[in-house]
Amino acid sequence: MGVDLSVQLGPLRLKTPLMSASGCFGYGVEYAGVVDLASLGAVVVKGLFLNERDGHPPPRIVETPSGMLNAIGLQGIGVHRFVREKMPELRQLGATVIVNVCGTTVDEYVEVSKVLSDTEGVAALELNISCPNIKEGGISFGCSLAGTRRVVSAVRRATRLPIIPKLTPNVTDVASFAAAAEEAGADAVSLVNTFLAMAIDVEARRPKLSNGMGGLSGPAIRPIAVRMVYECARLVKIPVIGIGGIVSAADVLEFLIAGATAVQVGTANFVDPFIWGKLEAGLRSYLERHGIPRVADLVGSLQTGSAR
Amino acid sequence: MGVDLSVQLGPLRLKTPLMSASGCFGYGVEYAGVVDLASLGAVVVKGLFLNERDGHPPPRIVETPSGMLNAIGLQGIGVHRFVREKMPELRQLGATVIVNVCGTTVDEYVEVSKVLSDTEGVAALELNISCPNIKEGGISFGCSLAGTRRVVSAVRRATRLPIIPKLTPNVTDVASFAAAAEEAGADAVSLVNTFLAMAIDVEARRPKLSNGMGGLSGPAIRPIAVRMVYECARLVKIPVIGIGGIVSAADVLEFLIAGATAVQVGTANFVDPFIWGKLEAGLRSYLERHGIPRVADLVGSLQTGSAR
Amino acid sequence: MPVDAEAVVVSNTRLPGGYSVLEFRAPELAALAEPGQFVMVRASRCDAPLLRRPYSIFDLVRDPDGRPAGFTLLNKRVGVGSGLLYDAAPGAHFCCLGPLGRPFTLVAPPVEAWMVAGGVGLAPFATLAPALAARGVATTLFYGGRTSADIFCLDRFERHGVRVVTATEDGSLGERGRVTVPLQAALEAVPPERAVMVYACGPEPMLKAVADLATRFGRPSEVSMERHMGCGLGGCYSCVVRVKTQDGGSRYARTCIEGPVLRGDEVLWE
Amino acid sequence: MPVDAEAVVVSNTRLPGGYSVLEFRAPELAALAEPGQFVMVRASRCDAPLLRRPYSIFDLVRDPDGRPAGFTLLNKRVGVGSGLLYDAAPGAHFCCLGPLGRPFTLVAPPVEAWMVAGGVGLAPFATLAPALAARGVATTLFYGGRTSADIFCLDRFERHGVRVVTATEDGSLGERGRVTVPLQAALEAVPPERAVMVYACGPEPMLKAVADLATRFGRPSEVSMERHMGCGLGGCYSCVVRVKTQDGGSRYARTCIEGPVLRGDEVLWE
Ligand SMILES: Cc1cc2nc3c(=O)[nH]c(=O)nc-3n(C[C@H](O)[C@H](O)[C@H](O)COP(=O)(O)OP(=O)(O)OC[C@H]3O[C@@H](n4cnc5c(N)ncnc54)[C@H](O)[C@@H]3O)c2cc1C
Ligand SMILES: Cc1cc2nc3c(=O)[nH]c(=O)nc-3n(C[C@H](O)[C@H](O)[C@H](O)COP(=O)(O)OP(=O)(O)OC[C@H]3O[C@@H](n4cnc5c(N)ncnc54)[C@H](O)[C@@H]3O)c2cc1C
Ligand SMILES: Cc1cc2nc3c(=O)[nH]c(=O)nc-3n(C[C@H](O)[C@H](O)[C@H](O)COP(=O)(O)O)c2cc1C
Ligand SMILES: Cc1cc2nc3c(=O)[nH]c(=O)nc-3n(C[C@H](O)[C@H](O)[C@H](O)COP(=O)(O)O)c2cc1C
Ligand code: FES
Ligand code: FES
Repeated sequence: MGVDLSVQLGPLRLKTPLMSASGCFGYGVEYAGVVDLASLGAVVVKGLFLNERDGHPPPRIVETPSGMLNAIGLQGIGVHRFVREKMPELRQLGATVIVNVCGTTVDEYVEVSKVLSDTEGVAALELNISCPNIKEGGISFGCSLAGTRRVVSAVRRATRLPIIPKLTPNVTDVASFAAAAEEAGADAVSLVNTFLAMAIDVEARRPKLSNGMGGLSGPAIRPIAVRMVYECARLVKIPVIGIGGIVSAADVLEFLIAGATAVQVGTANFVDPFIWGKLEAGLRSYLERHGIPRVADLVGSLQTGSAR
Repeated sequence: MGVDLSVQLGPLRLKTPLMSASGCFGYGVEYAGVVDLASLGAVVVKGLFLNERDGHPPPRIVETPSGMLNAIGLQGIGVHRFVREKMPELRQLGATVIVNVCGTTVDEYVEVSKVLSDTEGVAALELNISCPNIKEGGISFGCSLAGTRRVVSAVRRATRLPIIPKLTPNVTDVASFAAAAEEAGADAVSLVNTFLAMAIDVEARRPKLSNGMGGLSGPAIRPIAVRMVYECARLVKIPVIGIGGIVSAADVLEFLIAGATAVQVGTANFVDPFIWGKLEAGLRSYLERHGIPRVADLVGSLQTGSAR
Repeated sequence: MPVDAEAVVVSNTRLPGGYSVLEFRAPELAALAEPGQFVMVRASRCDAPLLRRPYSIFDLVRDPDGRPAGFTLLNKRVGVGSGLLYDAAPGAHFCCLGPLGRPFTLVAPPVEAWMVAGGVGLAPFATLAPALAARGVATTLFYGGRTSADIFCLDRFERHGVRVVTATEDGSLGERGRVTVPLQAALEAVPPERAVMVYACGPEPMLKAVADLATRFGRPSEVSMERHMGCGLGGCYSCVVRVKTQDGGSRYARTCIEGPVLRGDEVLWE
Repeated sequence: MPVDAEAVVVSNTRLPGGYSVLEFRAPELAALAEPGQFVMVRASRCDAPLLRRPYSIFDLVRDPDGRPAGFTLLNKRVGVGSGLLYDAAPGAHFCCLGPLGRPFTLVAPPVEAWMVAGGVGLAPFATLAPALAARGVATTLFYGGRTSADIFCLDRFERHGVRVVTATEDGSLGERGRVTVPLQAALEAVPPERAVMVYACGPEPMLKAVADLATRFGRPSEVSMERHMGCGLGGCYSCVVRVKTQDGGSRYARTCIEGPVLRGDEVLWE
């Protein structure tokens, strides 16, 4: 039985629901040697500001139980160098490119989005209003409904590309943020970004990360992320992209069944850069085994007889 | 070198900073055979309402990466049976007893607290305004500053016992809740309770827990809990009790250094009910190795030169 | 009082169908165990899985002088934890907390003992059978599985003079059908004046069917319940089963301390 | 292009001081490796630790026909991941992603090669030495450790005609003091017209000292940097080190793809 893995993400049709998570796949080109970028639903590249950014001093990561903290601090080459130096190769490799857009001001989000709107081969913009690792911008927009609305509607006016605000889990009621994003004109939402967290070197009595705090990702957070995706998917009509701790096809399925139309894989790509083929094969065999012709049929199929 | 493990928790002096976490140690008496209850800083017993409660149907727990979800639903014998059936044994065993107080209304918190205030041998009340597993009460108070203030000040007026509101991590700014509790008359705060989360059986396309959602605990959440304890300890003057994913003496130290005056151990007690002696020995040897005479000297000793 | 034994794998004998029998050296634990009790097991070298897994004590092993030396587990590979056990090499260490739980009530002659097992539900009977044999109780094992691959270790029982009746759903061994078929026939055949105690362990639908049959024929029964267990000591309230209360109501009982062995007529089957 | 080899432990030889040498069978990976490259290692059977750990390829192992058969790692036990390696039994499986990273630049005669190693920093030189020997390059190994227990495997180097100079901080073997003491003496002694390339691997303060010495004496150097690595492929930006840029500024470079081998005068030491 041939099964159909394609999904419709607002105006965007994806070959598969499997996307790389921003910051966990470089600018995509780094992985051209291990995975056929064109085979992914989309390649979401590292967060980009208008200008180059240095990021935080090392150590930038530390492992925690079934997870890791990162405080990269959004080191990056800036949108202009990205367009010049990376996009040609990404286009040539046939990747569906989604760019993770960062800003310290609403204007910067708009500016970066405009540059990308004029760039051939950019399929959509993911608005990073949820990075816990930088002081200015980011999280400060993502933790307030007004800030979320402000960024999303400003970018909405500036581009025709599909826009996907990426939500932070560090809030009381994430679904209300999904709803605010929807109202402000988002085509989809993605969640979750990392959880603000901390690890301490008890011998030195200092934080293990140079930045003090960092963002928790990996399997540890998956059960919380699944819950949040479920809550958002029930509340909004736009598609939801599920992110958080996916390491196997079963985990992908968990998010889809909870209501995600597509997923992103971050930390697991570090552990196994060859994961993509395994996830796709796992999805196919599940669909075949259950006699489900299209992966899209699974989306939100959770039975909640006794669930609340 | 003899080191001093005692800590001062508001008006309460504890032999050690090590306490059992509510719901993870039954009513204490279940563990009398494996651990000398009098050797713990305190025994925090299972959450109690005024009346008996059935709890949720099984399955009530499911394992997740480095953690577990629970949706016990606060099955319990009610405060009156507790006082009659369990307190005599706890007194006789010399345990310092802290009772986790639950309610579906402010009046119920007050009522339960009054019963316990009249009971010999109850050392303090922990106010559970953070259980994610019941619809009424609990979390609905713990997720609103007004609700938190209301419960805490009502109980404050009803008892002379030290009161310790237990905070939920499912909020945007947990430190503001610690501050609200402090203002309303709390003697200390404890955090974190579990993270609302979900796990799905993808074969059956149903939640793995009968209740649908549950609370995530265990090592997986520790980095988030440490961050939250750090934030609270910096903001409030009352002592903070650190909870979340402790499985080793190093983990205890992490919380103390972040600012916790004492800690609670939950999930790890399931994995190793003999953990208590190991944690105490680990603390002692750390203090000796570092030439620190009193564990209290460690509290909040984090160096944050480069931290934010 | 349970102990937490650092038990060493002495041998791991693979059986067909994903089953294996693991022998552990753990004298202090073995010395305390009673038929029907269980241990909570965890691989000492891996941080995952986090929680321990409950396993019935299968055989008790004695050293040449007859002193308790260890025990075996009958393991069926179904997931991560049971997979680690299935793959364990001799010399591997597992932390075993136990013995835990309420054991079977041992009857005495002239009462006969009928043990009803489904699949890995055989496990607790390997210690119950010799304990009953030592008291001179006449015992029968009704043992069911899907196919003949689910049926094994019969020799252990025959050795103790246990009469064995097998049933497989595909008829590949013994009677065709569920194990309740020969059980019901036996219940019908046995005269009322012969006292019989029915013990059961296996999948929950089987336990319910056995308990109902026993009740229908006026025979007492004890069933060993399986629940997801967090702690095994009564601390977490995860392992509950609904039981009847004297006032005609019901409540959730913790199977780790009030069970795993419960009276069949006490359980409120769902 | 790296491969992810399911590498099987052939042997695990314990050395004093928590060190061990593990031999892996992994022909496809061994066939690709160059001196100075590394692999990202993960135990296949355990879910913890989550992330892979970076290890320099130590020896390359060939089968009797001279075809690449596998490689060894020189492991120092410092935590969870290195502990799993230290304890690994023959037959155990590890996933090894590699070969990764920028290798050492191979010089050719008449340039001499001086390798400076501290502790486990010896690892990459076990492949560099024979590669240089094959080209006829005269090589010297300056090898330092805290005590004589940190110094081993000298025979591997002597076998390839490498001149070995050792130094220990406690004087228990070779010169007393840091390895930079004999290195500096040699730099002072060697006439300017003899071209020397300095390679270094070891703790960061040592690397800085070696790079500074080399620069001071007008010699080129290459250093192999150690950073916490998340991915090894340039995806996570965790492994950065500050390097100088042509415009006189600096930037963070990823040591997993721009390194681990960097020019000593290019690194902006902290
Ligand atoms: C008192 C008691 C005695 C038992 N004795 C034996 C025995 O002698 N031999 C034996 O093979 N098994 C026995 N079991 C069942 C055994 O505990 C489970 O098979 C085991 O926990 C599965 O662990 P896992 O990590 O392999 O499975 P997981 O990967 O955790 O899950 C795989 C499947 O097993 C189910 N499962 C997980 N935990 C339990 C549990 N505690 N009880 C029932 N199902 C579970 C899951 O729902 C899932 O469907 C016993 C259970 C109890 C409660
Ligand atoms: C390119 C490269 C090559 C290396 N080659 C070797 C080698 O040949 N032999 C060898 O023994 N070691 C080598 N290392 C170091 C090795 O990777 C670490 O010792 C190992 O990752 C520690 O893992 P762990 O789980 O045992 O330690 P953990 O339990 O994670 O931590 C223990 C200690 O090790 C430190 N540490 C953890 N990860 C790293 C890391 N990636 N780099 C440096 N320190 C770390 C921690 O900060 C902590 O102090 C190399 C590192 C790099 C980057
Ligand atoms: C090293 C690292 C860097 C990240 N950088 C970004 C980023 O630039 N922009 C962003 O939106 N999210 C970033 N994230 C968050 C991930 O995209 C993802 O939301 C998160 O890691 C959870 O998914 P996971 O558990 O699969 O890793 C980063 C995560 C990691 C681990
Ligand atoms: C099975 C279970 C039951 C719990 N019941 C309660 C409870 O009754 N009251 C309460 O305040 N917290 C309860 N908790 C939360 C714990 O007290 C603790 O806050 C949480 O588990 C985090 O700590 P840990 O990671 O050490 O387990 C429960 C947790 C578990 C796992
Ligand atoms: S397993 Fe914890 S109460 Fe029974
Ligand atoms: S280790 Fe990930 S970029 Fe270098």
